[in-house]
Amino acid sequence: MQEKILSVQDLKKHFPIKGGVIQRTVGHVKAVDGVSFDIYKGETLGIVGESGCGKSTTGRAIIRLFENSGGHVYFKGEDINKLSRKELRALRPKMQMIFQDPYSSLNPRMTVGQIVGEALEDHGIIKDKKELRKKVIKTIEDCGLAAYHIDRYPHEFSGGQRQRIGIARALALDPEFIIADEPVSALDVSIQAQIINLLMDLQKERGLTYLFISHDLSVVEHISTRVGVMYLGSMVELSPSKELYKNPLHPYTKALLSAAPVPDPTAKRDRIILRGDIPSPSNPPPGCKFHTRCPYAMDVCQLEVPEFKDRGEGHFVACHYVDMTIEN
Amino acid sequence: MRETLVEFNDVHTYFYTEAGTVKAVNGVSYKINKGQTVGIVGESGCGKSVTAMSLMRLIAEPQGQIVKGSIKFEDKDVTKLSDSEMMKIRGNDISMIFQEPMTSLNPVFTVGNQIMEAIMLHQKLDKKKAREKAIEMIKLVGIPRSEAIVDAYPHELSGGMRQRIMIAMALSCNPKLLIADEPTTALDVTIQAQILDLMRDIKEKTNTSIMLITHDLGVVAEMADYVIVMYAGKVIEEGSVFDIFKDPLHPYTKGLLKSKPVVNQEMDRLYSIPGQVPNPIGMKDSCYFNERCPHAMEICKTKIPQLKNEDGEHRVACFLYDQGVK
Amino acid sequence: MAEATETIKIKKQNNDTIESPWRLAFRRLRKNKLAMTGLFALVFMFIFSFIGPLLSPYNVIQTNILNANKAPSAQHWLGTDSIGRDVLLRLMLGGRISLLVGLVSVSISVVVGTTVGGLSGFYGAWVDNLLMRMADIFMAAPFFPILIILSAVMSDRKVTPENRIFIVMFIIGILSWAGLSRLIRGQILSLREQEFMQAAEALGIRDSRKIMKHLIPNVIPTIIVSATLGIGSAILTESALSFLGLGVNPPIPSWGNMIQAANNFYNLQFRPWLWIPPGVCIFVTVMSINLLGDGLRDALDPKLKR
Amino acid sequence: MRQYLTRRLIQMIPILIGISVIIFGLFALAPGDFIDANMSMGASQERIDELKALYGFDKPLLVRYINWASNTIRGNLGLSLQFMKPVTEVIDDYVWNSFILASIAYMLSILIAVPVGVLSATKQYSKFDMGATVFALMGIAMPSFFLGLLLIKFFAIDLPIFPVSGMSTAGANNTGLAHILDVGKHLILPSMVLGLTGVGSLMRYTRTAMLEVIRQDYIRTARAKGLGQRTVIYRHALRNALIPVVTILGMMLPSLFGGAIITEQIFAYPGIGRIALMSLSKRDYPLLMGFNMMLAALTLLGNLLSDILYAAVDPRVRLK
Amino acid sequence: GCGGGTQAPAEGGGERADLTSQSVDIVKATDTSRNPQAALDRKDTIVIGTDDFNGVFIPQLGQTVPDRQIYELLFEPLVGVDEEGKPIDDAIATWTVEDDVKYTFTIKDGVVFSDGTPVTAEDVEFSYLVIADPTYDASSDIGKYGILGVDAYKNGQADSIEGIKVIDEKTIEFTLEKPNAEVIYFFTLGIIPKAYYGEGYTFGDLSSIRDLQAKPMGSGPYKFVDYKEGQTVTLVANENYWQGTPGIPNVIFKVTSNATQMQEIISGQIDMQDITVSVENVEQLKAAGFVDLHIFPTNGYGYLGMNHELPKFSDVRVRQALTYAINRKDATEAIYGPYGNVLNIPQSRVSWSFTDEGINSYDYDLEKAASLLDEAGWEMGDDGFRYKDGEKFEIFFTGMSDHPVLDILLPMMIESYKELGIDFKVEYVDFPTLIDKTNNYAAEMWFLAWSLTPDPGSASNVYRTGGPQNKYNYSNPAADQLWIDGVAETDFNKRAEIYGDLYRILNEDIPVIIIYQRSDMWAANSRLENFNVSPYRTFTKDLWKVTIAD
Ligand SMILES: Nc1ncnc2c1ncn2[C@@H]1O[C@H](COP(=O)(O)OP(=O)(O)OP(=O)(O)O)[C@@H](O)[C@H]1O
Ligand SMILES: Nc1ncnc2c1ncn2[C@@H]1O[C@H](COP(=O)(O)OP(=O)(O)OP(=O)(O)O)[C@@H](O)[C@H]1O
Ligand SMILES: [Mg+2]
Ligand SMILES: [Mg+2]
Ligand code: NI
Repeated sequence: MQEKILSVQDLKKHFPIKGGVIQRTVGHVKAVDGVSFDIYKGETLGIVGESGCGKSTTGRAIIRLFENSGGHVYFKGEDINKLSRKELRALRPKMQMIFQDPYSSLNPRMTVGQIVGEALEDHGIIKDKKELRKKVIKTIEDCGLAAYHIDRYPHEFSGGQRQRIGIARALALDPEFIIADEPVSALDVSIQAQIINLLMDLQKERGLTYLFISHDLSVVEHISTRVGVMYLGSMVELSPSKELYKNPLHPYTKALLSAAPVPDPTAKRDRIILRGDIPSPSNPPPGCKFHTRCPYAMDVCQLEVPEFKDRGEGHFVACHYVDMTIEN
Repeated sequence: MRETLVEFNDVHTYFYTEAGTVKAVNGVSYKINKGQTVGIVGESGCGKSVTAMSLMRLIAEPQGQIVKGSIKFEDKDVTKLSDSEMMKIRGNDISMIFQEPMTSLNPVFTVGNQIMEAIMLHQKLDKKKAREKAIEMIKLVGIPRSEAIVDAYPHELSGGMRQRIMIAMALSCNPKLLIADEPTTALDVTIQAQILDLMRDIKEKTNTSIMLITHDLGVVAEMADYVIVMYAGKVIEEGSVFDIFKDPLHPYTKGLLKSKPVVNQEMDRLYSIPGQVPNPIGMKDSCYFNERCPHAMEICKTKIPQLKNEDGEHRVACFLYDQGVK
Repeated sequence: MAEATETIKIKKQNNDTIESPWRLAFRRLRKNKLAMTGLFALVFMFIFSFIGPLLSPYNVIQTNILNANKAPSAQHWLGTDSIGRDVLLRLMLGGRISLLVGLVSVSISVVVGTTVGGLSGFYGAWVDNLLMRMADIFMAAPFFPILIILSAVMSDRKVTPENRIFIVMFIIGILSWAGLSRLIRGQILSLREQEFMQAAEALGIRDSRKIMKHLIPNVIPTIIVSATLGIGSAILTESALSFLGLGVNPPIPSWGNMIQAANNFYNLQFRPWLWIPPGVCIFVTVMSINLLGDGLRDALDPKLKR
Repeated sequence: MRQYLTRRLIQMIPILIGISVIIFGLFALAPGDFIDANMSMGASQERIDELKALYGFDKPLLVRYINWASNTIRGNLGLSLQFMKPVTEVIDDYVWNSFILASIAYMLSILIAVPVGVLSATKQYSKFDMGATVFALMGIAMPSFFLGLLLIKFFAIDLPIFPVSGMSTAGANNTGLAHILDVGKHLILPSMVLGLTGVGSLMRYTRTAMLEVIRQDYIRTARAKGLGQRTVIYRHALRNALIPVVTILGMMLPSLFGGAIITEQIFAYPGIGRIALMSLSKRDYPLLMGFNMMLAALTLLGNLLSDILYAAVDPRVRLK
Repeated sequence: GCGGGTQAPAEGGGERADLTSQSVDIVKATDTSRNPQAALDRKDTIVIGTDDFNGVFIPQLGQTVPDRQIYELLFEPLVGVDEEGKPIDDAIATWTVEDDVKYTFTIKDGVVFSDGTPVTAEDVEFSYLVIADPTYDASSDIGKYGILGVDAYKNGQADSIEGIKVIDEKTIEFTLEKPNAEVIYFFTLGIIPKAYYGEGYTFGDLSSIRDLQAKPMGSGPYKFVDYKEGQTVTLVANENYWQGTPGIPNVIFKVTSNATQMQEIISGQIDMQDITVSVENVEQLKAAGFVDLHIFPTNGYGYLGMNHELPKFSDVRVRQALTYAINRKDATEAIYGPYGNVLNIPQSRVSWSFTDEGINSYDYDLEKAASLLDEAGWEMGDDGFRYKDGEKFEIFFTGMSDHPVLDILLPMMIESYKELGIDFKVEYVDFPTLIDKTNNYAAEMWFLAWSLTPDPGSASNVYRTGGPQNKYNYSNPAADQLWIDGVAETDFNKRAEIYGDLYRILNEDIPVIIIYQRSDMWAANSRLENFNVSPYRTFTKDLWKVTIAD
């Protein structure tokens, strides 16, 4: 079996909701509510799911940008949450994150060169200043920016260019594991392709591992070894990529795939429209969280939480309807 | 033919920086008709957002300036309007969904507050009604627990939620023109579909024109009537959505279409246009794409190609289609 | 379509290294005319104060009752004071004290205030609580009694006037950092929640660097305002301290205690040469620091390249 | 939040005790005592010793502190040595006058400083901005006694429309509205002095903070909504620029009650500032202790208030 | 006050009258038509500017000048003081002295408190019992005159003071252990009504009297109306006053500030105030045209103290040299102009005990100073400083901060002492700190001012060996004897001779370097008639005679 680089077990992150003038906690947003998965060395785990279902939160919790509310994250067997600040710092260069919001994650008072080169300098990876500059230029060029961009400030860039700065910042450190939160959403398809190719090349060369969060199903399909589908803070389906796209089991996954737009103005679409109220993460429905919008909802769905079960060949799904259809 | 709502006429918007002048928009001309959805695609950094911002007159001065050209909005040249006249147009006649949802929301006001503000200003509703409307808009863009979310601050929302708040804000006032700068990048496809439906609805109901800036060719294909392709601050091809997708002319457009991965279609490596976007500072007179173009000719290095009518509405700026050159 | 035919300047760049935000700022500062005017004025004030007295034909300790309270004339360009000393000479000598007091005490307060505010805002939790409670104590401790005790101690120790002024600078600095630290902390509390700080954390940037390179440049405008204001008030505070026996002692003048001459209707109305010059000097100093500070702020503000 | 408040308030107790020890210690260490500073120098040595015993100056420091502290806890701050009256009464006699003056002055300075600071920022490097800068810095380079005398000269002597000093016309037994008007007339000059000298710094802080904010993206969004310049600036931008302003306002709380020594001195205004200075030069310890403890408590409260306001002003700030 | 007067950071100025003149110099207004409307509008009221009150308006307890101004108008003593500082019987009693130890006072007829009740001997006794209370903590010192039985009373061994005896309703007798010339001034204490203040008073607890400190009632020409803290004290004429109803119905005391008091007079907001005298101030007040100036020598002098315990100051030649080396004339001129005089003995030149016979005036003379120092063994070194036994002549001067005299005096001293070869270093501390330092003999040289009481004998505390205020460690047995003789003698002419001899010794010995006696000035609106003030007689004594001109 492959080496497990990351193991997430029953990860939870609840944000308190403050209310009133005196800011009392009136409830919790269960942004991530018991997510478990493993990532193996050299693979890409794609995560798709509804907006606000906790993908970014999962990513941040994994690299411990905030303390999680429950569960464990093991990176190469070490419990991330038990590390001291110093140990964590030492680990940082090995696991990097590309942030979803490119602009706000860039310090407005630093040039691209500083942003991208800083960590290299700070971790003492490259000490020579000229070399540092060379490395930074190389990295940003890999990411589709040009050398002349190095002394510019974030606000002087277009949205896509900013996103590439964020990517370059993460890649500069030569990490082993990258959480890429919507890394290509603001890029035009050509550059998107360039970046994806770059990521995949790096993966091949250095055995990089990715957690790839995206809404673009085609991109996810292309890059991922396996894909997880999240819904309202939980993982509802997890499967090898090809399998998932060919044979989606969970009704939410099916709806998702059917909604993907096709770059063909004449194409006919056969979209599954999800009806019903979108439930709130602070007060998720009992039983299967999807039952309020599920076309196949049954009585049992309202009562019991479906088990996240392997349907063979590592195709996991949590759905009573699937349970039933497969058994019959 | 339908009435023209907006007409860009040879717009140049430059940024004066320490390193030199960045010619972000360098002679852009096109029209948006009433009720039409115009998709704008192009290389990242080619000036799409700046063009839109020029129309809104929201370029960060004093570094950024519209140095040349005119932008007609319903007979008025917005480049010449006074600030107060411009104020009346913004938010009311033209509203805009910004590309950066996090930084574009004021961190110290609740999102509800920020939506209500525009409603109260332009629709003259009282606070209570405006709040109801805001909640309704939040619901419309598919955010759950809208009653609670109105009172949430931007930093408490996920990326997609923020983006939808921006959309709700822009849609709340039934503008004549909606500028949507990458409106759905942070949204999952089901919600994207929902938002696109919503935009279509509104467009149909109020005959709104939409200027849709996006990289998602799928979205363009689905939404746009007409497509403008930009490269390095210039329009290099324009045409109806069918023309562009079925019969792309410019080598850049072709490359773009080729780069897109498609679901259930296997390939080892994605195609990407080779080379780099030229440095927008100090560009020479040439076709800016020449260095990356597989069909580059001598003339491409010395002359700037003009947008020419190839057939009907479909126009392209490329010497390959230039009669004289051919 | 008109073509882009204008020639565009491509400025030479430093292409070898990545400059730190500070270096970059200073490079840009040099191009700012107003800031350079400020620098020039400040340098002038220094030359005026430190070299000027050497050129004066007069002497600080020389008094001349017969020539007291004379309006400006060819012999005494700025007139004479109540015991016939040359005002110009006193003004120049006063500058030595006042410039030093202003700059040194403000530097102390800025360094301490920024460090404390930075640490406190950045770490939050108990560090914040501890440091801010410390600041509370500094702010709540009564200013005057401390100074009286200090003056008594210095008097017992027979501290010489020259050393005394250093202690005074130190004291003004130490007693004024608390406000600045609160200001800085307040902003950092908000800054550190921003996403770029999370990004820095994800990169594993060292804390000291996060504070110095990420946070401080973002609060520099506040520091600058506080420093400009601080210099003016330190110069005036020095004279208030002489009231408690802590300021400079005769025959050494300072701008602050020269301007005290205006604390009297007669001088205010009829002997403007006694108080206008020190007033103008304080103003010029504060103004030049302000111009320099504004320039530095602009230099650090990437959105404001002019 | 409630927890935070309770915790902070509880934390104030040891800090106040600490400060009281510091203040007491400082006063005990300060050379000279009330007898030295005030008594007739011709008094015999026996009489001086007798007096020091009567005032308790001969007791050990710790005993004196414990006496003082136990009385203070019971709300008894002791007898002012110079006024021969309970300290609380003396403070009560004067502090409200100071409060009225300071609150008018601060109102004035906020009303001037904030809008001018905002305008300066929106029109950075314009003539207006330059003028405001020069004005602000002149205020900093100008001692308040100077401004006070200048105003008295113009408005009380040359153009006698305002009284020179005091808080009400001597001997005029006005009541009701007439009294308020009379007091108002007396307050104009001192509050101008106090207000104007404070304007400069508040204005500069406002300006800088605004300069930061007005170039943010969300300001662009506000503009895109079609909001007027005023709304954009005063609602969207100012609110984000408030953190430093709030800090300064919090720091102003103690000075609201602390009296403005120089201004009160020049205008012979019956405020606590001059009394405090007087009690310092006369070494009236009980009064000084009481006064300084009051200020210390107010300082802590002011800082607590601004900490709470941070969270109100900027929701991203979390109180922990 | 008593003793050598109060040590104070003295300011102000005076008229350089010729030394023999004791008169008050009055500069009359020149153009009364310029009297501002604000003043003219106050037809039956005058406003007097003053410093901050402490609100203790009882003669026994009050300690500051503003409070005293009030209680002097509300209460009257047994004995008055004339312009020369001699006791006179223009107060509420007449008296006889037996054997120099027994003083019998008879209260004049018709003297009543403002509530109409007559002033009796019991009230007088009560007024003195209060200050003999063991918890009495204000400035009077009943212990120092040798009144019989004071200690016994204080200790609680006696119910009354043996030496204070009520003879009948109007007569009271004070008996001393031995003659004491100073005691007559002890009877200038105001008399308070026992019926009013004695209610609730018990031995050892003054709180009931304290409670009434801001609601005073006495026999003076004015009655108390109200006190606004920090602002005003309002008084109204006492129609029961035994010398007749005062000329001005209402008197208001208003707190003013040093910086602006002159502007208040000029703008007519106050009618009178004592104002620091200086050439500039006089000039401005004269220019106003409607202000009368009363300028007279201050009861006090400014001096430089030295610690004689230090070897350098123990040599009288050095002290003399240091005196010669100060240009006191120019300094005084620069500080006070014509309103200050160089003084050579510790007595006001208007006092009956003043003399200038055989007094050395120590005129500025650096050469003489240098030769005196040479004589004393302080040799000039190569570096321009003097040395003796290898020790450099250094003086560490402790000044009181923010003092206008020092601003001028010190630079001049620095200059001439430098020339003399003395390294003169200066530091400032605040007033109480300075007092503390001198009390602990921790200062080398310093500047202070003494204010004087009418009786010259009280200065013995300052200059006799071991005197409580002798912070200089000055000692001269011959002088000590003269101090004793001076107080034991009650005849003014004989006393004047004794003090003359004493002053000559002090003039020779230079225990302290006396610099100047300045002047005081009262500025009064010219509409006030019969205004009268002199060095020993405060304006309150005769205020009841003042009227407002139309
Ligand atoms: N304030 C600025 N100063 C300097 N250059 C700028 C500034 N703003 C934008 N630019 C430059 O202008 C060009 C066009 O930017 P624009 O934001 O319009 O691109 P875009 O087409 O919207 O790209 P994207 O799809 O990535 O958002 C870019 O090269 C960018 O670097
Ligand atoms: N700081 C916070 N405070 C309170 N709630 C938060 C906070 N951050 C995130 N949330 C909530 O947590 C949920 C999950 O957010 P998250 O950002 O993980 O979503 P996401 O899956 O990344 O969505 P998207 O695709 O739109 O980015 C959302 O409901 C959001 O409102
Ligand atoms: Mg996200
Ligand atoms: Mg863009
Ligand atoms: Ni053109």
